[in-house]
Amino acid sequence: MMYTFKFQGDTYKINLEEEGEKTEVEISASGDSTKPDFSSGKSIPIEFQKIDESFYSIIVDGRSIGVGILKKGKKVEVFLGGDLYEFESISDREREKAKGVISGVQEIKSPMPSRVVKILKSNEDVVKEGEGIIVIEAMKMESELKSPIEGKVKEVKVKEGDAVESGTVLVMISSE
Amino acid sequence: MMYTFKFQGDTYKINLEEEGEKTEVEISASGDSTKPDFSSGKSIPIEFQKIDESFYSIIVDGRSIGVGILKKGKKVEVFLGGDLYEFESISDREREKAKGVISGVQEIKSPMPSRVVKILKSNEDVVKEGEGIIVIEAMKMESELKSPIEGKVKEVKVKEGDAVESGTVLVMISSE
Amino acid sequence: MFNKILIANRGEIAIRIIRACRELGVKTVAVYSDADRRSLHVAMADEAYHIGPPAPAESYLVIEKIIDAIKRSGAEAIHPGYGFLSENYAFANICEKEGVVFIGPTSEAIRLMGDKVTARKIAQETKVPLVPGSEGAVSDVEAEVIAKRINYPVMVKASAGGGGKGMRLVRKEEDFKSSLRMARSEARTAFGDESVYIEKFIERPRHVEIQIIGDSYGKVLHLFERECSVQRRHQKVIEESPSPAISDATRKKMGEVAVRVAKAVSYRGAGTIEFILDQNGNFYFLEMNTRIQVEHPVTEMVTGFDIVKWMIKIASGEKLPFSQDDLSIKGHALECRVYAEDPEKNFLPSPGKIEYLRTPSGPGVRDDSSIYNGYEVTPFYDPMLSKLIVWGERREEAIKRMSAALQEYIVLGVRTNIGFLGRTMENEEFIRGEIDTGFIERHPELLPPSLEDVKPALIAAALAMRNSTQEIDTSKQAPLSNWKLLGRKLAVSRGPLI
Amino acid sequence: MFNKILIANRGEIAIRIIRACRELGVKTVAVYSDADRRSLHVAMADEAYHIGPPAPAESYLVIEKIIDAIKRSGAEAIHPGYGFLSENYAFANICEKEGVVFIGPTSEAIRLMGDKVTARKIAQETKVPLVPGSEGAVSDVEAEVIAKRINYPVMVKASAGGGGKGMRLVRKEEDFKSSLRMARSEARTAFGDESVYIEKFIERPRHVEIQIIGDSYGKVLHLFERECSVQRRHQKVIEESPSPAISDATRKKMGEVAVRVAKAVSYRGAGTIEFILDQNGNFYFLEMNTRIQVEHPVTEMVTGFDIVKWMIKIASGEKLPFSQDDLSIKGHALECRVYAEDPEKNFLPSPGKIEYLRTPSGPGVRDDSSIYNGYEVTPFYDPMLSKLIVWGERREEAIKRMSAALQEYIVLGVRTNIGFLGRTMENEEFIRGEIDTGFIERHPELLPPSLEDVKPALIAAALAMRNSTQEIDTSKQAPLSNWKLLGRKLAVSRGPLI
Repeated sequence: MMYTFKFQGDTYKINLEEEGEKTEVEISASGDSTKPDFSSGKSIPIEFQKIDESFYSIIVDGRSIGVGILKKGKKVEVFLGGDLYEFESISDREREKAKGVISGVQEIKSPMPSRVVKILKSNEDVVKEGEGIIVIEAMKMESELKSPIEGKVKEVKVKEGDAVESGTVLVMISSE
Repeated sequence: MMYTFKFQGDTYKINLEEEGEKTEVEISASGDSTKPDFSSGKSIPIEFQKIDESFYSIIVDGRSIGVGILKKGKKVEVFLGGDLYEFESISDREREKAKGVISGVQEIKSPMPSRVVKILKSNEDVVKEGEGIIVIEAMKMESELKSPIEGKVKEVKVKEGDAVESGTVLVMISSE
Repeated sequence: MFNKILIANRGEIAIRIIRACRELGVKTVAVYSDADRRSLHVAMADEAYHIGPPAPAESYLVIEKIIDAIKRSGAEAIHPGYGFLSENYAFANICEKEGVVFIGPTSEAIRLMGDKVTARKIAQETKVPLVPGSEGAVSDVEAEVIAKRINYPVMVKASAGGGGKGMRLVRKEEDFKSSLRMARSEARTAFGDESVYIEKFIERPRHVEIQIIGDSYGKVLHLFERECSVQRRHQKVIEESPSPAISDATRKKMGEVAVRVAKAVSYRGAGTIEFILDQNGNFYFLEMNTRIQVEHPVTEMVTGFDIVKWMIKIASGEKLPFSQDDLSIKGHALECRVYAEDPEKNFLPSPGKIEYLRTPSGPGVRDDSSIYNGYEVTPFYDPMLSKLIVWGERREEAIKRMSAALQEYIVLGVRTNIGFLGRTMENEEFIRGEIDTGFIERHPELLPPSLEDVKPALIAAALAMRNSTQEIDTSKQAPLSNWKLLGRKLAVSRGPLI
Repeated sequence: MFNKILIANRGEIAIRIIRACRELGVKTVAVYSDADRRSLHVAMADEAYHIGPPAPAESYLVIEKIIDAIKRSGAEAIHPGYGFLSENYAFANICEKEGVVFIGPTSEAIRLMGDKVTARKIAQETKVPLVPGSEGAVSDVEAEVIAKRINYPVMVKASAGGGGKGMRLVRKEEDFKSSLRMARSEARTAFGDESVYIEKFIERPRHVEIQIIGDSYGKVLHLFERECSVQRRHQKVIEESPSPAISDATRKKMGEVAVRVAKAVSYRGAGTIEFILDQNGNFYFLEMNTRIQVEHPVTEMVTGFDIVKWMIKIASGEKLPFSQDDLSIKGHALECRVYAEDPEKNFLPSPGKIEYLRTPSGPGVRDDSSIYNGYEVTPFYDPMLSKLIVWGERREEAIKRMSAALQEYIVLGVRTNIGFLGRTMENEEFIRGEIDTGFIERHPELLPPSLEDVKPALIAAALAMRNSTQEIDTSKQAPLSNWKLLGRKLAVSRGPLI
């Protein structure tokens, strides 16, 4: 079966097929024995074993990988070699939709529970992409949230001093 | 509520009651500050908090206990101070039964929201104590509910495929 | 020894103190805010008292609440840990008046060293080197004389300054006059005050500090140095002992100087004298921290001296039975602070729930932490998750051990700097010990993950998607049983990375 | 250094070796039986090969399967760990012939020291003290002469003996003749052979061993001693270094003697010479273990010498750069072996699934283990769950630290000896260092839990029952959310224990 993931703006496809089926293969044993080389073309068996709650052992033709995996709905967090990779699984239908251009109204949401320190723009202000819109504070640190698009401030939904939850919509920007 | 446990051949009773009710009390603050003294007679508040999967924090009038607890059916394993205590919980009914007083009509209720998978007995079937009566499914797991007494099936109140709430009476058994 | 100690702190340091108390046979009292009911320090202590809402200003910083908990519990002494009330001399003073032993220096010593100006004066009086410069604001003429005396490069800094405004780096004498003029002009505009002072500019400064410990009988010893140069936004990230930058002679001199400062305020307990070290091995007094430091474990690992236990013993009246010559450094220790933060997003804190945790273990590895599977990293407190400390026979061995230990770490649910720390352990400059406070800024390439692991991670993600589908299909499966892909074949289409 | 090493073992020692290899930059190859697919050593290694069914005789002990895995993986060397093939000279010999480096001594050294009679002969030739006695079977007259020479008490033992039959302890000369007669008579009945030999009886013997390490260039050093007297059924349970029983002079002499034995067989790698120590400080050669010991970490903790890493370095041809004088003991280390067993049921193994695990941490604490939440303790292998090791400045400190660390341990699902170990740390005789191989038998009171914790445990059980009822009632509750009993009251009826 084909799986499609988004990661840092790029789209990756990966095909897992059952033994016996004819497969297009791109994993092989290679010189470096730590990590499988995923670029050449030999068909190889994979073993995937859950060890505990979120720790998995993958054995690819003798090569062993211990990896942390957390699946939350369409998101898959993979922890490997000290880094957390956040993949977003995309169904076929979503990929179709993604081809349409982004427009309309964009929301600036609070990325974590925080407090609104300063609102830099008011309703109807024209803003550029990447321009600072609002400053929030969490864990004793301030962060400026920026506009994802060029457009106009449609609505500021909070005021300075407000305590907001993760995901709260703070400001809406209209692309027009 | 009164809880009864068997431990190494002895029977222990412990009463947990809600605030405001008059309680027979036997826990008190005492000289030793590590462990509450459970023998004298003062009413004190208890706080019980799950920390992770099986680690709990109990605060008894300021005194703190960190304890590992695992409940498997009627068995409760408690790990405290390096030792594992295996308690067996005895329900009121079992104690009643031990005294030989249960009779009349018994109801088999759904212990949680679930789906009726299979009904194993029909009206008027003679059943033994512990005999399977009905199979339900919840959380991807099937459970067989058994007759608590010897008797006859009086009424099956559901049919296969029914979705039932927690506490729904499924079958009535008469001890006749 | 005390019967019972209250710990006016939370997180890993509260647990560190609980462990020390358990070894000393002392009962512990924890305090906790609403956000900390499920914190480990509460479950590990012998007693626990609730002290209010999550915000520190309403709980851990409220002196009356701490004093109240001390009275309710009957604790004889209080350990403040670091942060919160640890350097609050008013609190230490109240403890003294209430007859509760404050595990740390006298309130007077905290007050003296807590004020930067007083601390500098004490340093000066005890002949401790300070960063060369003018004493306060200077005239144009004085400025140039001083700049010449202390030698270029120098900094011209606005007396009323901050945020880099009214600040000028001057590398050569011929540029001085114009730079001075510009600095004054900027200062006037920004602060309405054109006064400036002159300070020697330290190129690639290193942060090196001396751990000291004093008893109540006038003995003060030092436990050698820690190098804490790897910082981000003035926040230490990697610490080590010994410093790879100083000679035995400098080590000895720094230690002596630090002891002198501490003796000047009759210092009792554990404290740290922080220095700036320049590239020529000159060091200058920065400030004194009158409490246990976050990075104390590296000193414990190389000296075998249990600082937290000795703080408690000293507070209970014990004498330090050692002399300076009894103390020595064996091997090398490193500490990495693991933070819930996103190195790729300018180290933005990443609060949230720790959905899964695996911590490193093994020879020479110590993990001081307070987190667990399911722990909620709240926005209320410092986002430090753990201090990973290793010991090795030599620095290179310690670095390799740290690298191996970081490989064992797994944290899901929040972002961490573990990958960044791991890459730092493999950085050639770091390995050669060429570090200073600008190290992280100079190495942005260490922040994002190397992309060579994206593909195996992707395969893991696909397997997980497939696994979860399977789990739904096979509903009879026991919750923890596993499925096998043994014998199955896998293919990846060419992604954009090849 | 090697590129790749195969580890022909499982469990904690396989993980210990993987960690050493990671620090050395060497790739690791794991092997696993069907029962070990989910074991940590498999996930932590760089490669992993399946070698058969769970039974060791069909997997870990099958030489051809190990050799096959070496060939498939291209590993250049093999580390045997302890147990399994580690002291199998035939295996070491095959490795030598196949051109695979066996990380350990030569097959010849294993063969010589593996045979008890040969080992004794070598010890005798190198003037290493042996337990005094006759050389083999003796006549009645010889027996009495020897008994008198080696001094009473003595043991009369059936040459064909075993299981205590035909064995007599003789404390006084006047009892010798009759005891000898009875022993012969018993031996005749039991084994059809009345020959007996005479051996000095060691009262309250202690088990003390010397760790040695040799390189391929003839240098052999010792890393001082470990005391391993606390045993049950000849299985070590608690080990420490240094021994609380020996003087510096004895330590030196034991070390020299051990090096002499090792040099006699041109010993390479890590090995251990085991001695019996009597109550007067006399020691006698017992046997040599030609491999890494389970209890090696206590030596690593006090010497700072990484034995496993050095085994690998030596096998790859490195020279030991130290001299004996460079080595010293700092502080004191203790190891407790945590077993899945039931001390109350004669230490019966307790296989099963580990339903929950919390492991100790903190300064001076090392936990070498291979278990995790959900790990299945199978009946196929040793029921050791972990080795908990602590270091302290002095023995008393190490004991208190161990005690505190054991308090942090939580294991649900299988029975363990953790409570027993904790009580031992509080036992007066143990604290005074008055231990010998009969310690556990002499202290049955340490086996069952003290009943003072039954009541709090009972309350916890009741709260858990109540909690689970609540969880069913409140079906809307999120899976990990918690309920509070805050403000509720509790009462316990008088149980039979008050």
